[in-house]
Amino acid sequence: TRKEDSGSTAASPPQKKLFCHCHHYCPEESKNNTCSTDGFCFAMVEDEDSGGQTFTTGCIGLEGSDFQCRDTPLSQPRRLIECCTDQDYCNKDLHPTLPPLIKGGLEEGNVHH
Amino acid sequence: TLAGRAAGGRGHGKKAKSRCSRKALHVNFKELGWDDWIIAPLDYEAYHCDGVCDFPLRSHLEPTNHAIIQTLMNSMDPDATPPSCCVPSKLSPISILYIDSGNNVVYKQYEDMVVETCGCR
Amino acid sequence: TLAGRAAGGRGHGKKAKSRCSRKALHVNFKELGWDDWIIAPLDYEAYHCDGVCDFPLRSHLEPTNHAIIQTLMNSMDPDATPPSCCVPSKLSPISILYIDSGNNVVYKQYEDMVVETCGCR
Repeated sequence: TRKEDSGSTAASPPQKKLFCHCHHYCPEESKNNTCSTDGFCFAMVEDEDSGGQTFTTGCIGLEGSDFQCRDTPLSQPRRLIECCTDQDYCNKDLHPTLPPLIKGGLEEGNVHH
Repeated sequence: TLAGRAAGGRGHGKKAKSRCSRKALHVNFKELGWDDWIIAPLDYEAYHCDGVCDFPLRSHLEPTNHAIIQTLMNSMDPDATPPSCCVPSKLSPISILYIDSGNNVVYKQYEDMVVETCGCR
Repeated sequence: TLAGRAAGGRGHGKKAKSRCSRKALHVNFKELGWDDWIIAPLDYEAYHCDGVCDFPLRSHLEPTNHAIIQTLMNSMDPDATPPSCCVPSKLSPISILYIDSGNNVVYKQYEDMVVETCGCR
């Protein structure tokens, strides 16, 4: 799902730099878990091979955000990404969730932040 | 690691996977056997780019639309489509003092010798 | 293949190794699950770049000085330095007719969607 659509007539993201929260993979020169972009902040939850889930946040550029923020529902393993652009660090308020995988009747589902 | 470089999409051991970033690459012209024509410098830090390009491609990797589409195709079927590749996105020159074939001492700027930033393409 | 892509320097079976070149990559927006917002085209040929970048890097691959140095370092010690990577060197746009979040029909040119040429970087 998408908090904000980046299509050319929808509310186009501000030209000024947007600051976002990032963890798990930030640019080398970033400080205090902060990145900046001309596009969107994102938060994503993704199934792990081990059965748990990983939660990541960061910055997506404007170029290609139509595709990345829509993602594909057919990725392996499952994941869910949400993008936002309404204010700096808006991805701190994004909490995408994936229903736990039911494996042989036992629910799996611890999320790694 | 090679696995890290080739893994893309869904590698094992998510933790082990290092993402696309600039890594060290110390070039020693003497070890390359070029100290017979290069006077200075005899070595320099060139860096190189390595690591996986997985979804979503972050803004600092400045991905093209094609790299994004390829990454999405890879995450649907890693065997059918390779991931996009971590390569230099910005390079800078160095100047080298050397002896040319006419035995002249020459000081020349060589473009694109040092990696400044890496990206997924 | 992954091995073909990851092998650098002196792989086995020189014959099996395919060198850096443009390969097919047919993108089907319906398969990506995007036929709910993309009207046309519903598929297109994006191509992709794959294959090894080994010494010497031919002129049509337009290698940078860094790619040449990295290739030489890789041929000296493949485990210490990965080869340069086969990536798009020239791309072209396509135009897409789609419905945006405001339910408007939009016709937009997306840059860098189709690989024209590949190179080693």
